Amino acid sequence: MHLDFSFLTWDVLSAFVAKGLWFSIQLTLSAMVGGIVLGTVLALMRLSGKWWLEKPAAIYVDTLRSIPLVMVILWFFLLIPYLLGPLGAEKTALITFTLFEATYYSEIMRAGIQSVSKGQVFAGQALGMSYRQTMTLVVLPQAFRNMLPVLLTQTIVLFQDTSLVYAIGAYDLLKGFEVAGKNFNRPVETYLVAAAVYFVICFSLSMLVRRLQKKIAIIR
Amino acid sequence: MPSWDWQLYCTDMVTEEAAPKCFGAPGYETYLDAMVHAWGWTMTVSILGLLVALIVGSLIGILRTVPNKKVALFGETWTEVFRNIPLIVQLFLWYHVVPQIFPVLQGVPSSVLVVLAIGLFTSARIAEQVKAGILTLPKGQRYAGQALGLTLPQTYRHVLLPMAFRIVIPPLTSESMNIVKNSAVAFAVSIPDLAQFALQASEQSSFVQIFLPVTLLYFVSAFLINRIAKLIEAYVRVPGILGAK
Amino acid sequence: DTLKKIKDTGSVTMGVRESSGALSYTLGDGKYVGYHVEICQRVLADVQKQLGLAKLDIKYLPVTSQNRVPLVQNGTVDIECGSTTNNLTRQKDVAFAVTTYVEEVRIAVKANSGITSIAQLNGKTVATTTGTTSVQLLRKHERANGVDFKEVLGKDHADSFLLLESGRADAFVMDGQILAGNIAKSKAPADFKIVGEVLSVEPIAIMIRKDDPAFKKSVDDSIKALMKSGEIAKLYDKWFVQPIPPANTKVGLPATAATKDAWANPNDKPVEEYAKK
Amino acid sequence: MIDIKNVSKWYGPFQVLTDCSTTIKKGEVVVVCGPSGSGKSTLIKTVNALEPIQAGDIVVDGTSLTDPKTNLPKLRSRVGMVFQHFELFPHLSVTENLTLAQVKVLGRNMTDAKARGLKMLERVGLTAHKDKFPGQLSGGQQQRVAIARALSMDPIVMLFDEPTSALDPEMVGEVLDVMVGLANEGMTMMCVTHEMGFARKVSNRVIFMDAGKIIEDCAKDEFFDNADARSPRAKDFLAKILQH
Amino acid sequence: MIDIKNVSKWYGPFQVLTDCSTTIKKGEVVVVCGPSGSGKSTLIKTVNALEPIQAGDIVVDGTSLTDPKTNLPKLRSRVGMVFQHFELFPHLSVTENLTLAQVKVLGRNMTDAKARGLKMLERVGLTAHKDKFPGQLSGGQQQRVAIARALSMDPIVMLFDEPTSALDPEMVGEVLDVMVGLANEGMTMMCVTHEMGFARKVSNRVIFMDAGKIIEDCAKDEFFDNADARSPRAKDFLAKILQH
Ligand SMILES: Nc1ncnc2c1ncn2[C@@H]1O[C@H](COP(=O)(O)OP(=O)(O)OP(=O)(O)O)[C@@H](O)[C@H]1O
Ligand SMILES: Nc1ncnc2c1ncn2[C@@H]1O[C@H](COP(=O)(O)OP(=O)(O)OP(=O)(O)O)[C@@H](O)[C@H]1O
Ligand SMILES: [Mg+2]
Ligand SMILES: [Mg+2]
Repeated sequence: MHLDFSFLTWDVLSAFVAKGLWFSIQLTLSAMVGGIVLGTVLALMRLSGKWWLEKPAAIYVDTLRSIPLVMVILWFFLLIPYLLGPLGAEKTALITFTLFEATYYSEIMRAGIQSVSKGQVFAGQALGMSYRQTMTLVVLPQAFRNMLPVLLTQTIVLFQDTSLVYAIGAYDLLKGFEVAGKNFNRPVETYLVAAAVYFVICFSLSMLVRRLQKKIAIIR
Repeated sequence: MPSWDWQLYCTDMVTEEAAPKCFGAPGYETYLDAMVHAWGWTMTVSILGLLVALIVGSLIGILRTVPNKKVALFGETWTEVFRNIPLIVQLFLWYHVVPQIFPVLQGVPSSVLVVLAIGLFTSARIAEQVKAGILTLPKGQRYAGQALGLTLPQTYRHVLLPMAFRIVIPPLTSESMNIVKNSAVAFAVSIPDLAQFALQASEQSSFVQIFLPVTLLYFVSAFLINRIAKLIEAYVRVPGILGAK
Repeated sequence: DTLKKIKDTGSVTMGVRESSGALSYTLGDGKYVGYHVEICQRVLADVQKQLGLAKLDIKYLPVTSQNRVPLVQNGTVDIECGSTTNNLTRQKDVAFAVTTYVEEVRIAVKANSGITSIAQLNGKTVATTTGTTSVQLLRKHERANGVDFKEVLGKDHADSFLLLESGRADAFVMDGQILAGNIAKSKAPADFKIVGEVLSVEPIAIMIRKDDPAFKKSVDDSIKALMKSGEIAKLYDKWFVQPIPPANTKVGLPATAATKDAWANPNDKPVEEYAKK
Repeated sequence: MIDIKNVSKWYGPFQVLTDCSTTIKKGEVVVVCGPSGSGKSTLIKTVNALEPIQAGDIVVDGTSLTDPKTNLPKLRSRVGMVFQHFELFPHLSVTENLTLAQVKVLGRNMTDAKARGLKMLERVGLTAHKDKFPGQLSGGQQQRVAIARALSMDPIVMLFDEPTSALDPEMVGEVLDVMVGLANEGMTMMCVTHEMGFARKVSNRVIFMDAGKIIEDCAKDEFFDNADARSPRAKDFLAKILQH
Repeated sequence: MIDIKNVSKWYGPFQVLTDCSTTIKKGEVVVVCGPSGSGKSTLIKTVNALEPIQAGDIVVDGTSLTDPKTNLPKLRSRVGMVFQHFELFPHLSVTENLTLAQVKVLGRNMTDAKARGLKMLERVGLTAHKDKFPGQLSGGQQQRVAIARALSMDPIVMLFDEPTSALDPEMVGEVLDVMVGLANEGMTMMCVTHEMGFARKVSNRVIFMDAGKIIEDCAKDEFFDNADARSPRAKDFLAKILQH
């Protein structure tokens, strides 16, 4: 097959792809931060031992996790305007990803909290700390640290998942390549370049995770 | 929101006429027919993909723990390549690019390519879990096997893998559920699965009326896999450990 | 009430497509152009004049086949300027302005394939795009005429065309302007041709919210004025006959008789009524 | 000082503690021993209200643990506890481990907390390690930091749950030395341990538990030197543990 | 029987074993002791070729471990090994644990393997538990099964790596009893342990290691009773370990 990459000039890349890349990064970062915060709350709810906190959190997490992300995106895109008024694809994507990724982060944080031994909780309480203090000063910092590599790995998945916002027409990295490819009718070439770009970004991140893992293994 | 029209599911998708039977009327393809048919495709792609993923993923995961640097490096590379490119991009490469490079693949039906793409993409994640499972076993287990004179393959077969697989059932369960969900990208290479049905049918009729049952079907399928995995988990539970928690 | 909303907020949201051929597409960087986009811009200028607004802020929101109807319904998009077929199902949820373009669904094939009509597609693989009316059309045709072909559905038009280009499909059934646009942009336009009978005629129109007669009247009046003055023919020529950005290719699709007829007798009839005659 | 009155506790249907009663007076050192699973750890945890009890009552320094009005965190801050696996906070440096609860629970300011913490660290002979992290210390050192951490809170009583059983044999000595020092200074102590040498040297009383019940509760000399008066279960246990 | 000749081993840049040499004759019981991290476990693992060595050689029953032609699995099957954490296979029942290697490695048929395994199980007094899983046994019981598993292979020598240090104090005795029995029957044994009572009772020789080197290698009586002739490091260690 004849491949022709010549059309992919800097001008084309900055016109079509830069905006998508920026949005993908923005989406990834804000969904990560929001997702971890909300996920931690959900995890704490599920571990609270109170059914009226556990059940809603469990239902929320289990439901969203059983539906393809594309479907979730489409549903939110349809429903959010009824709740919050028209927001546009980008903002909808931000909200959807935060709410959706929170379910994954919550499972990670839950495992993280459980990875902290019961003895640590006892030690905190034995020093006179309240439940809140034990959680915020003793358990959560350790849970977060232990799970840092897993949280980051999930973030790599999240970054790849941003490619699904095509379903609501938000303009992400993949979309940038696709649109460029379509307007120049070079889809094969642009997909190849897109694959390479995704690989470079995600691979660098996963190298970072590896180094973190080694570092944490030493501290522990 | 528009009112609910039950009749829709008994309507022929092509002619928009009511069919004599909602399901399986000859000469008609009602929305219900099409949806069930699409569900079949989703499940077929998912289960075959899962098989590929489990076999390849386990193999790669094992290779990554073997005390041979070259073999382990091969496993690492495999994992990194397949997990760092979005599935939809990989799918496209399998469908449009790979057959150009290897013309033998040109005649391969797209469903096979999809199964391969989803299977190999997921194999990287499963390899990751299997590796982690093997590594969480105390190092002493490997030593104990070898100290009894078992060869390395025997040690894996009889000592390490039985426990490692039990340990990784929960993460493998969620990967298996993921595969059902991820199969929703298969429509992009013209597999008539649930996602394609949803997109086409909702174009011809009402969004909510199509997406609600489709979402439910995805939910049920994932849940089904979850239950099966739970059964397996209970079946292989070892008295005295695991499951005790 | 859209007019009031536009007046109150001083802004309007235009639904556009990323790549609907020359009707509506993007140049990247948030710029959207095309035949329908330009018509909408003219219409909105008129609306601005009518409302006496000093400034009207037009927001462009790219939509897809899947979400365009819900988005117009729920108020996210005020006016959709893409490539939407006016049909009865959609009329239950939204309204359409007068038809600005009449699409003919045709068949694109490789020039050397020897295929010249739909009858020759028996036993062949036919591509079309998921979530379009062409899928239904094709199936209808298959059932009515007893032809038997394998259908493959691309994720979008570019994918479908790629199916044809790479030989995975023998034909691509789609709206004529999309076929023409894709052929024009391809590496070897001469390798493809559009053949055979017109499978269906579809009125393509600008989509607006249902039950908002005042807004519909403004939009319709504005478009009718373009038709009367002959301005619309110039716009058509600019996008479908002359070279267009970004690659300066020509779609090369002069206005059909059906399109000209729609300009001469402005109407918002759905596709079902076209099918009758 | 500590009054354990007819305490019973269940885990679901399983009864871990059956009607346990004993009293520990100020300045007393009481050693608790017994076979694995007999409920020693559970008993000592209930004294701190780390495990709730279903029957009976425990009164620490005049405050009843079962009284719903009791401020448990406040009470716990006055009871020092040392665990089998040290339970230092691995994400904090030694100094931070020593000061955290002083600042957050007792409300001391940082300067005072540091001064107090370092004084206790000196007491266990680890001043040089004040900026290290727990993971960088040996087991014996970690346990000594854990004792210093408990002491920084100025406890009125110290509870120990098998403080040496997770240690390498060489490190047992250094921790026991610290404990002997504490006992000699008059600290009230309740200590689960199998170190009979320690029990012999410093304890006033020995409590022997089996299957959730307190079977023996007698003066040290009586326990060790009058073996014939002991219950068969205790005799058996002592024989096993002193054999090698 | 076992000839360790100038063995050195590195983990990356870190030297774990430095020029270790000793010989263990048939029927001898040798105890290896020394501070934590001194390389005891590593040394005993190299005897089984579980850890490769970078310099020197080890000859077991006439077979050199460094010879590339040596069939390591075969050799290992003749050397029994018992670990600190038992390392029973948790997914197999006790009987399956005992028979697996007999069948897969020695090629015995199932009936013979079972007979042999159960005989060894009887020897350690656990016949009643033959159908349980390891997780259902106490630590002492698990370690005894581990010994039975090693014995089922009819080893010519047994290696022990701190077989009692992960056990509750009461269970130490039952495992040591089995080991004493083995020693008395004339089994060749190399045993890393801190149980000086055991060393005194049954060993022929004591090896003391520090920082990867063999510092003392002398007869038992010499080691324990002639303390003045010992190196300062060994004296210090003995003092710590015997103190309480
Ligand atoms: N959370 C729990 N749920 C159910 N049973 C428990 C729980 N914690 C402890 N037990 C049971 O309660 C009994 C007493 O446990 P405890 O830890 O107090 O024993 P112990 O005397 O300290 O033993 P060891 O010497 O092994 O530390 C044991 O049989 C144990 O299995
Ligand atoms: N896989 C490894 N990589 C790097 N260093 C190691 C590894 N295994 C052991 N070591 C180091 O080698 C040294 C000797 O370890 P070894 O386990 O043989 O000591 P030991 O005498 O058995 O100690 P212990 O009494 O704690 O079991 C230690 O300093 C240890 O940290
Ligand atoms: Mg205990
Ligand atoms: Mg060791």
